[in-house]
Amino acid sequence: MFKITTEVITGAEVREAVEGPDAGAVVLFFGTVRNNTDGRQVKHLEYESYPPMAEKKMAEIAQEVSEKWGLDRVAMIHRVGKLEIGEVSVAVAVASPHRKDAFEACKYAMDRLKQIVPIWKREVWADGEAEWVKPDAVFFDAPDMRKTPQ
Amino acid sequence: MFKITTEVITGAEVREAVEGPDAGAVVLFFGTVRNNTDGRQVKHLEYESYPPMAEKKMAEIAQEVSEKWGLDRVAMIHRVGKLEIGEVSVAVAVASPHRKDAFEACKYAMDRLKQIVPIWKREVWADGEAEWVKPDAVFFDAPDMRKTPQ
Amino acid sequence: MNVTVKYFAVCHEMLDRSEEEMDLPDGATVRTILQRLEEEWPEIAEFYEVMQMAVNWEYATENTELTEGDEVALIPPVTGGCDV
Amino acid sequence: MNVTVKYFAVCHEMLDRSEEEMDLPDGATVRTILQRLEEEWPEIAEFYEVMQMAVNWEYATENTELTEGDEVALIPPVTGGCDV
Repeated sequence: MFKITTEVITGAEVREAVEGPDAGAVVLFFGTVRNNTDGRQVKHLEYESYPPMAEKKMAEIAQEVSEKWGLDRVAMIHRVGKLEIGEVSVAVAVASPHRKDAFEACKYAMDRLKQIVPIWKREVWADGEAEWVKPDAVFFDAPDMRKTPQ
Repeated sequence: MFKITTEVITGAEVREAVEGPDAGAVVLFFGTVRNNTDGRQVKHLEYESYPPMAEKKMAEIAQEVSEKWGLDRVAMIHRVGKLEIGEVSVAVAVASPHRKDAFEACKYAMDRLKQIVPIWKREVWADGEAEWVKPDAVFFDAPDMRKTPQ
Repeated sequence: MNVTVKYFAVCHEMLDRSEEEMDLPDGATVRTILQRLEEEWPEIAEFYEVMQMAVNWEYATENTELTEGDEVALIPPVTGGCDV
Repeated sequence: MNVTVKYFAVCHEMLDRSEEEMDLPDGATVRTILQRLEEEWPEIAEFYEVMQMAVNWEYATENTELTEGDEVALIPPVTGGCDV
């Protein structure tokens, strides 16, 4: 299950999508809206996405997980629109016969989501200003579009 | 929240115990009952525990997490009694300002739970036989009681 | 030929529209679209180092050739997930 | 002095009881309890390498001294969590 949604994320969607009687370990990751960024007070967030491409890229990440760990139980959901403090923006679930793999694969899927899935965040500050977030230079590894595509 | 329970584990208990407006990342681990162990068909499981000591040891693991990662949002719950295939036996939740720490600390807490928390599993096989599970020699690191205590 | 071009986030904001149809000459590439946009918004060139392009939901290069009905998108640096 | 001794899992099964009160002489240690149990269940010695003891919810050694009202427990190898 790979989905962009405007609804509240409960976690049940992704968990139910990966659970099964042969998977002894399930790892879930939730990203939530924090009340501050680098100390500056956040009022709320707005997420925009390019849904068909985002869902396609999520499925590609699941394919990568399948190749690396042999796991085919991966689910990802990302919410878009206006999100309040404390609300869940993203949930990733991975089920595995082995817990070590479940932890590693879930972390990997989340890392890749931030790299290649077309979703953008706009921070609306408590003082009323707003801006589209630029990724941290350190973590930003998208290639120059004039070179080889990812 | 550190708890031994006979009730169904939903995950909400541990998640609510760790969530907060300043924690952007929450990692949950669920251990579920598999339908087989090394290929042998499992009918159901029975877990027994020593509740006061188990809850004390869970709290000690949280203290270790606090010392290692500076995180004080850790929750653990373990179910005892008869558990059917697919049911959750254990849930661990960790919230953190950083997702890498949340993944590492959650995995660590689960590893330690298996090492030092007094809970025992009895497997009831599809053929009617039952036995108390012995830990895998590789993972078993409890000290000889005649030497230094853990 | 006609293609659809989509603008997201900061691109959407700067161009003040989220998508448009473009009538392009045969043999047009992603570069052709960028050249058109440079006329309206010269500063777009400053984004090239971090921006990506997609054609039919797949990352592309400026040399990717276009065909009738393609969906092209300007992809500013993605910042999904959580910020931690 | 009186102490409570608790038996879990395989120990509970082998001794056919989950706990009992024991009246011990002054200066008794965890070892004193094990010696009593060896009279009833000599094979318990085979478990010593993997078994642990707890006194008042804390892992202990065979030399740990006991006092009135202590809660002692035989802890077979723990196997909580999931098996993966």
